Amino acid sequence: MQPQYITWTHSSHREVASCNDCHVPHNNIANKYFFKAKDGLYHATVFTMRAEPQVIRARQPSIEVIQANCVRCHQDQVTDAKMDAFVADHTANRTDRTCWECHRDVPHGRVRSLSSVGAQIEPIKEYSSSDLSVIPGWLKETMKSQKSKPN
Amino acid sequence: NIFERKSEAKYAYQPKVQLEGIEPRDSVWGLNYPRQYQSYQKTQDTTFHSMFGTSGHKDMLESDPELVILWAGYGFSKDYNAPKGHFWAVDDINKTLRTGAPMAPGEGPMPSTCWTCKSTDVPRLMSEIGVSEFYSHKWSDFGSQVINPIGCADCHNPETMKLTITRPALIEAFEAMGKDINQASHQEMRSLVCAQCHVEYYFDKKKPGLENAQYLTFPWKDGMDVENVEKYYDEAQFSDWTHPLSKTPMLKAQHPDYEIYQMGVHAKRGVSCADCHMPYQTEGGQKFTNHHIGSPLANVENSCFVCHREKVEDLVTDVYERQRKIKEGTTKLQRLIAMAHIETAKAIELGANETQLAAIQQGIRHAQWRWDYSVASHGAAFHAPLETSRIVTSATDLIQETRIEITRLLASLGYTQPVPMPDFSSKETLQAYIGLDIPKEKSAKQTFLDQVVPQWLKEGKARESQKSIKTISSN
Amino acid sequence: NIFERKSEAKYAYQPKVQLEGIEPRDSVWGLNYPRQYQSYQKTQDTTFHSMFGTSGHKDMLESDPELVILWAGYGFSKDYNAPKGHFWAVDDINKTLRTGAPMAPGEGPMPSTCWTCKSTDVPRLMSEIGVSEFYSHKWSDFGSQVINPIGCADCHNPETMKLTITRPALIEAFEAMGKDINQASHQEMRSLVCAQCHVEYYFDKKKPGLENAQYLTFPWKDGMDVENVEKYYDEAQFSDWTHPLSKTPMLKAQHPDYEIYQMGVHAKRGVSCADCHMPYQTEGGQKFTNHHIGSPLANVENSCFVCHREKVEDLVTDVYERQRKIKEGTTKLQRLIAMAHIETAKAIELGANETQLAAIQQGIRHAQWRWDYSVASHGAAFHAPLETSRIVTSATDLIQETRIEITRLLASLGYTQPVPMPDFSSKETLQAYIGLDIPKEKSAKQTFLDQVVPQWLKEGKARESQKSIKTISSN
Ligand code: HEC
Ligand code: HEC
Ligand code: HEC
Ligand code: HEC
Ligand code: HEC
Ligand code: HEC
Ligand code: HEC
Ligand code: HEC
Ligand code: HEC
Ligand code: HEC
Ligand code: HEC
Ligand code: HEC
Ligand code: HEC
Ligand code: HEC
Ligand SMILES: [Ca+2]
Ligand SMILES: [Ca+2]
Repeated sequence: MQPQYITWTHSSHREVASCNDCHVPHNNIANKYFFKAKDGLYHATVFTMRAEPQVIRARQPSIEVIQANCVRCHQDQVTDAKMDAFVADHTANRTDRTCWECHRDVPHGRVRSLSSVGAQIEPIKEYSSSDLSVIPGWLKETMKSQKSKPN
Repeated sequence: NIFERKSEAKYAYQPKVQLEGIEPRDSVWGLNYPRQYQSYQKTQDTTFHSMFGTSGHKDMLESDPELVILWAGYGFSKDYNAPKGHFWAVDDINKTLRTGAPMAPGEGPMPSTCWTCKSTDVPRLMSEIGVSEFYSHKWSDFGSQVINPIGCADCHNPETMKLTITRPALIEAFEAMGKDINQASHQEMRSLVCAQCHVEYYFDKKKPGLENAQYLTFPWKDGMDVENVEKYYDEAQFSDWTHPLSKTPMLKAQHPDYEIYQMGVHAKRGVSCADCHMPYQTEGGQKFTNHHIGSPLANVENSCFVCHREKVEDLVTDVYERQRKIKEGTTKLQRLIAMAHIETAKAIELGANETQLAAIQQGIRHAQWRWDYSVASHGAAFHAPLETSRIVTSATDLIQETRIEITRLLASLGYTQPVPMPDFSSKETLQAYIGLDIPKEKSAKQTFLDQVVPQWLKEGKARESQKSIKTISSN
Repeated sequence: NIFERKSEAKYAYQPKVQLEGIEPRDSVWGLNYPRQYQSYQKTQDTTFHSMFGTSGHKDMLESDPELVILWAGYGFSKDYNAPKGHFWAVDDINKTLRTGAPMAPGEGPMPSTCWTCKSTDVPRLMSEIGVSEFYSHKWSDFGSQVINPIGCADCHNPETMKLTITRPALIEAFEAMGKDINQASHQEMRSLVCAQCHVEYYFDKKKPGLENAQYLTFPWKDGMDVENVEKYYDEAQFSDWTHPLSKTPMLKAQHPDYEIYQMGVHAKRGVSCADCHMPYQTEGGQKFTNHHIGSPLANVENSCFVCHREKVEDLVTDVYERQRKIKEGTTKLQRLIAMAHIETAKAIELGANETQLAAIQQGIRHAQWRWDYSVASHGAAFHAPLETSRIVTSATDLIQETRIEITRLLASLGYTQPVPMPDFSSKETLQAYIGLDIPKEKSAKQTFLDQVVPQWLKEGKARESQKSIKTISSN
């Protein structure tokens, strides 16, 4: 879950929404703690059992939780108070399609795998060896000598 | 911040009018839905240009003169333009040389069916006189009835504002496929409202019991892909016209936008027409559907950005690259088909008989059908680049195989030289070559536009003025 | 628990041995990097099958017999297979009929250059005897020198494990384009290591001062796209062989994987070969690059899922749909080119002269080059579907235009019938048709494999056993 954490800390939501704001039901207190316990327990088990998959994907129950939370905070932006009055299904039309179908980067970005963020193998030029050449010494030599005196 | 936005919304709305029956005038709907109305009005803007598309006037016969040969003997060889915004639908159908210059009702080349996809008066008229009756007149009979361009009433239910299908052809096409359009999801409806018009069609003149109707039909019974529709027309032994040069029974493909879009990855991922052509927009903390339907490239920020966080120029070049690669193939292809018509004419002139010509004409019919299918949808090159390219490849192979046949035939008739070709670079030359008198057509059209159309408009307005508008006392 | 895993990570890269010079044996590197080694070893697995690809043996001449006609007079008409994993590179080049049966050094049809992309012994050998010397021998001269398949030393710097370019041809190609490969970003390197081998190439036999070398060269000077490379070869008046049927100076396109990939949207978005073919993977808290290079469809969850949140079957069908649409075009195309060769042979037989044939042979040369370019890259149909399809369209037009020429020529020579064709459905029939004695070739190859290859291996192992391995006492 490291990638989710890291992507979130770089998202527009870092300051405004924590994990649980999106991933735990907020319809009623009891439900909230029940889901959290169930969820946390499940994750902890998977995690310590090393069954953590390369690419985690939200399961249906939590997809519904997330969607509900998007709507909870953005209700008034995505649905038009005035439309509700008489545009049938207006609220449904605006909220039944998962938001991240379009907002594909909110909040975790699009590249999500255990290895896609965090302890990058990718060397940052600043810290890598001063010699940036990708051509091994022996090859530089042979090629140079060859240019100077063909055969 | 968003909490301010919340309160803003609260005040926004008071309904102004009560929409009754089928209201063809957008201006009336606009009183209730100013944002949607105002944005939809922008479809009259003609200033936007992309590499191949435009919201303004573009004479396709000028830019691709071979089309004159391909459509010889058919209205499209006189006049064919790139699409403009919905606002212009009625104006353009009045102006096109294809509809001729009917000075009185009952005159002119076109049937009333031509109005079907041009106006909100169509659902109104259909509800008043019945569908098959609507299809059974001359285009000129309804001039004073049809005066409002495509608008709200074409896609929305006035009471509920739900997206709705107002054109019987789409509903019947679904039935023919054994599907029930009422089962369509909301997301599917965001494309199906467009599929009422942005599809290939033909006029069925053989409908049992409706012999004098030109019944608008979508040829989807056996599938929507180019090969199945081709088979459908072959089995029905249908042809739109017979080509005067090659004597081939031809097919015309019209804008299969919906069909080809469905073959692309966007459709496969559930992206709808409205997602790109009518993106949401935020004003005063309110999201609404931007109704300025046109090229998404005029509004990449709203259209593509939510889903693609790329540079604008990258997204624009994505589109251009695909269009350029497809255009390369279709440009070559249309020239080859034009040559095939002329080469076949030569063979006929040299006395080729029907049995010798049968296979050749079949080849021309299918090749031009496929070419037309790939270009008549102006968005196809981006909507489904690979499928479009696949169609172009198959048509190129087909027409060239046919030209090999023709070459053999000509040789067997003692003619082994390349057949002389006209100057393909000039629309006028080619229109003369196929014996069209465009200046004559144009002046007739001008008289029609000066004398008849204003009359139609006057009568129409008078009729509308009868209809009262119920306003609601706001409180 | 979590702390265990942390410490695990620390020990992951405890070096066990000191890698010295260019170590061609993966097993030695494997002592330091067990995970990468073990996953790379999996490239010997031959069990995976996708719709068109396989990690095992697939005889392309069996599945597409026309290829025998297209490559008549050239080694590929004897034997050509779909690629297997890197582990098999040396084994396969020994086994292919293309390398013949050289019973002694200096014998056989192929130059030493053929080894270049098959083994980690190549950089070793080049560093010992020099690059141009390496290119100046017979393939059979180095049999005992080259025994290890593609491996660590081909892509990695042994001291730093950094990705590195060990093949001069790629460096020289960059120079020819006026670029410096040392400026390549890390992400670019994740594709460039592959571009050392997965590219179109030719052997330059005219290099000033190196006349007896067959110098491996990538024809990128004027650009990497199919048209520019075609121009490059035309201007150099280069041809790989002359076709015995049509007497055409032919070009062979070999696996332009890197070139075509660059024309696709994945490359445009910065996705590298390694992102799909070598996805990162985490085992017990340890992140590493999965070195089991093969079809990503064998590993969609780790490969595509990183960026795509679709169902596995949707992503798999994405690939299959694109491959099917391209295959439709190339299958038709290869048949047409085969026919063109045979039809031209007929014209020659009837006494056609060089001036009459010039344009026709040019057409065949270009059409087959483009066809080959689009199929020789086994991943092209997915890497860049539209560009691949565009190439197929242009080749289809080209070969058919040429066949029209041929038909006219034949007619002018008094022949107006379709030219009789052999049975295109059988590899054996066609190989006989072009006069190959495959059974003879096969038995010669068998003797070579039984007597020579084991000897090569024995000598090679003996040589390697001299080289000591420095172990490091772990602490
Ligand atoms: C603004 C709302 C929001 C916040 C805040 C948020 N998430 Fe998410 N989360 C989402 C969405 C949307 C998805 C995508 C679900 C899908 O793809 O079906 C998601 C998916 C996930 C997944 C499933 C794997 C994946 O990448 O799809 C994990 C794990 C996750 N989030 C963990 C976290 C953690 C841990 C935090 C806090 C550090 C967090 N989320 C904060 C909205 C949020
Ligand atoms: C002990 C480690 C651990 C903790 C703590 C943890 N998770 Fe997870 N989480 C995981 C693992 C492992 C998975 C992958 C499970 C799978 O896909 O089978 C996962 C999967 C998920 C998913 C996607 C699967 C689903 O349930 O839809 C979401 C969403 C998620 N976690 C959110 C959270 C949130 C929010 C919290 C904090 C309340 C949290 N997790 C705490 C380890 C953890
Ligand atoms: C706890 C409340 C909360 C939740 C839950 C939440 N948001 Fe937000 N969101 C906010 C706030 C606050 C802002 C910042 C608004 C501003 O800056 O004006 C915001 C900003 C945004 C923006 C505009 C900035 C951007 O990143 O483009 C989008 C889009 C958005 N949210 C979508 C979502 C989606 C999709 C979800 C569910 C996956 C979600 N939000 C869940 C509170 C929330
Ligand atoms: C069909 C695509 C689509 C879907 C589905 C969608 N949105 Fe949006 N959303 C957009 C577009 C396009 C914009 C940009 C509007 C603008 O920039 O003017 C937007 C804007 C927003 C904004 C305002 C951002 C700002 O800067 O003001 C928020 C918040 C938001 N969406 C949240 C949501 C939530 C929550 C959902 C799900 C209930 C959702 N969206 C579903 C396309 C979509
Ligand atoms: C099934 C719906 C439908 C029918 C029936 C239909 N059209 Fe159209 N028409 C369209 C669409 C969609 C466009 C936009 C075309 C494009 O995108 O190229 C269009 C565009 C046009 C244009 C503007 C472009 C141009 O060619 O100048 C004219 C004029 C026109 N149609 C006339 C007609 C005539 C005449 C008929 C009857 C023969 C007809 N239409 C029948 C849907 C239809
Ligand atoms: C070509 C089809 C089409 C036409 C014409 C059209 N609309 Fe829409 N309209 C749509 C679509 C699609 C949506 C999005 C529906 C949804 O997903 O909720 C929409 C949504 C709306 C909504 C719901 C609120 C919103 O902004 O999403 C209103 C109100 C509306 N339109 C009013 C109008 C008015 C007024 C007109 C005429 C000026 C009009 N429409 C013309 C297709 C159309
Ligand atoms: C009632 C028929 C009808 C419906 C419904 C309809 N269109 Fe059109 N559309 C047309 C016609 C006709 C034109 C051409 C108008 C002209 O050129 O005069 C057109 C033109 C266009 C254009 C070209 C605009 C330009 O600036 O070049 C686009 C884009 C378009 N439609 C998209 C859509 C989308 C998306 C939908 C659904 C949301 C839709 N249309 C629904 C008939 C329709
Ligand atoms: C509602 C979401 C959405 C919208 C809006 C959208 N796209 Fe896409 N686009 C996708 C998805 C999903 C894919 C498929 C690739 C993937 O799975 O990420 C895709 C694929 C693409 C591709 C690669 C397919 C190809 O033909 O090579 C291009 C290019 C592209 N989009 C450009 C655009 C442009 C330009 C626009 C605006 C005119 C746009 N997209 C609008 C979601 C969207
Ligand atoms: C993923 C985004 C996307 C989707 C989905 C999409 N379009 Fe398009 N459409 C485009 C782009 C981009 C263009 C090219 C505009 C240009 O060339 O300026 C285009 C072009 C068009 C054109 C030609 C406009 C002109 O002026 O030439 C029409 C008509 C059209 N689309 C209709 C539709 C219809 C109908 C649907 C659904 C059946 C649809 N589009 C779905 C992005 C999309
Ligand atoms: C030193 C040359 C060389 C390098 C470097 C190289 N390849 Fe290969 N590759 C080959 C050869 C040779 C084969 C065919 C082996 C055979 O069939 O015997 C091959 C086969 C393959 C195959 C087919 C495997 C299968 O199961 O069918 C794939 C995929 C592949 N390479 C991808 C890559 C990628 C990705 C890279 C870079 C990360 C790469 N190669 C680097 C030479 C190379
Ligand atoms: C520039 C690098 C390069 C050179 C030089 C090269 N190959 Fe290959 N070879 C490859 C790659 C890459 C593949 C994988 C081909 C594929 O993906 O279809 C391959 C595959 C093969 C295969 C396995 C597939 C088959 O056809 O059975 C054989 C055998 C082979 N090469 C022999 C040769 C011979 C003989 C030569 C010299 C004439 C040669 N190679 C020169 C890169 C090269
Ligand atoms: C065809 C090219 C190729 C070959 C052969 C190859 N590697 Fe790699 N290797 C790569 C690439 C690409 C990466 C990813 C580099 C990065 O992004 O940091 C990599 C990464 C690594 C890393 C860095 C840690 C990691 O897992 O990302 C190690 C260690 C490694 N390889 C060892 C080996 C060993 C041992 C062998 C031989 C058994 C080998 N490699 C063979 C291409 C190759
Ligand atoms: C490192 C990220 C990444 C990986 C890995 C990746 N893709 Fe993509 N893919 C993209 C991006 C980015 C696009 C371009 C569309 C967009 O901008 O969303 C794309 C586009 C596509 C498209 C639409 C383009 C087209 O040709 O129509 C398909 C299909 C696709 N990917 C399938 C796959 C499959 C299958 C795999 C695994 C074999 C894969 N992708 C691996 C990032 C990736
Ligand atoms: C976006 C993902 C993606 C990228 C990037 C990518 N490939 Fe592929 N590649 C695939 C897929 C998917 C296939 C089809 C595999 C199949 O048919 O089973 C494939 C097929 C291949 C094949 C043929 C394998 C076979 O057995 O037929 C080779 C070789 C190959 N790729 C090499 C490369 C090289 C070299 C690069 C970079 C220059 C590259 N690929 C970039 C996804 C990718
Ligand atoms: Ca039609
Ligand atoms: Ca070559």
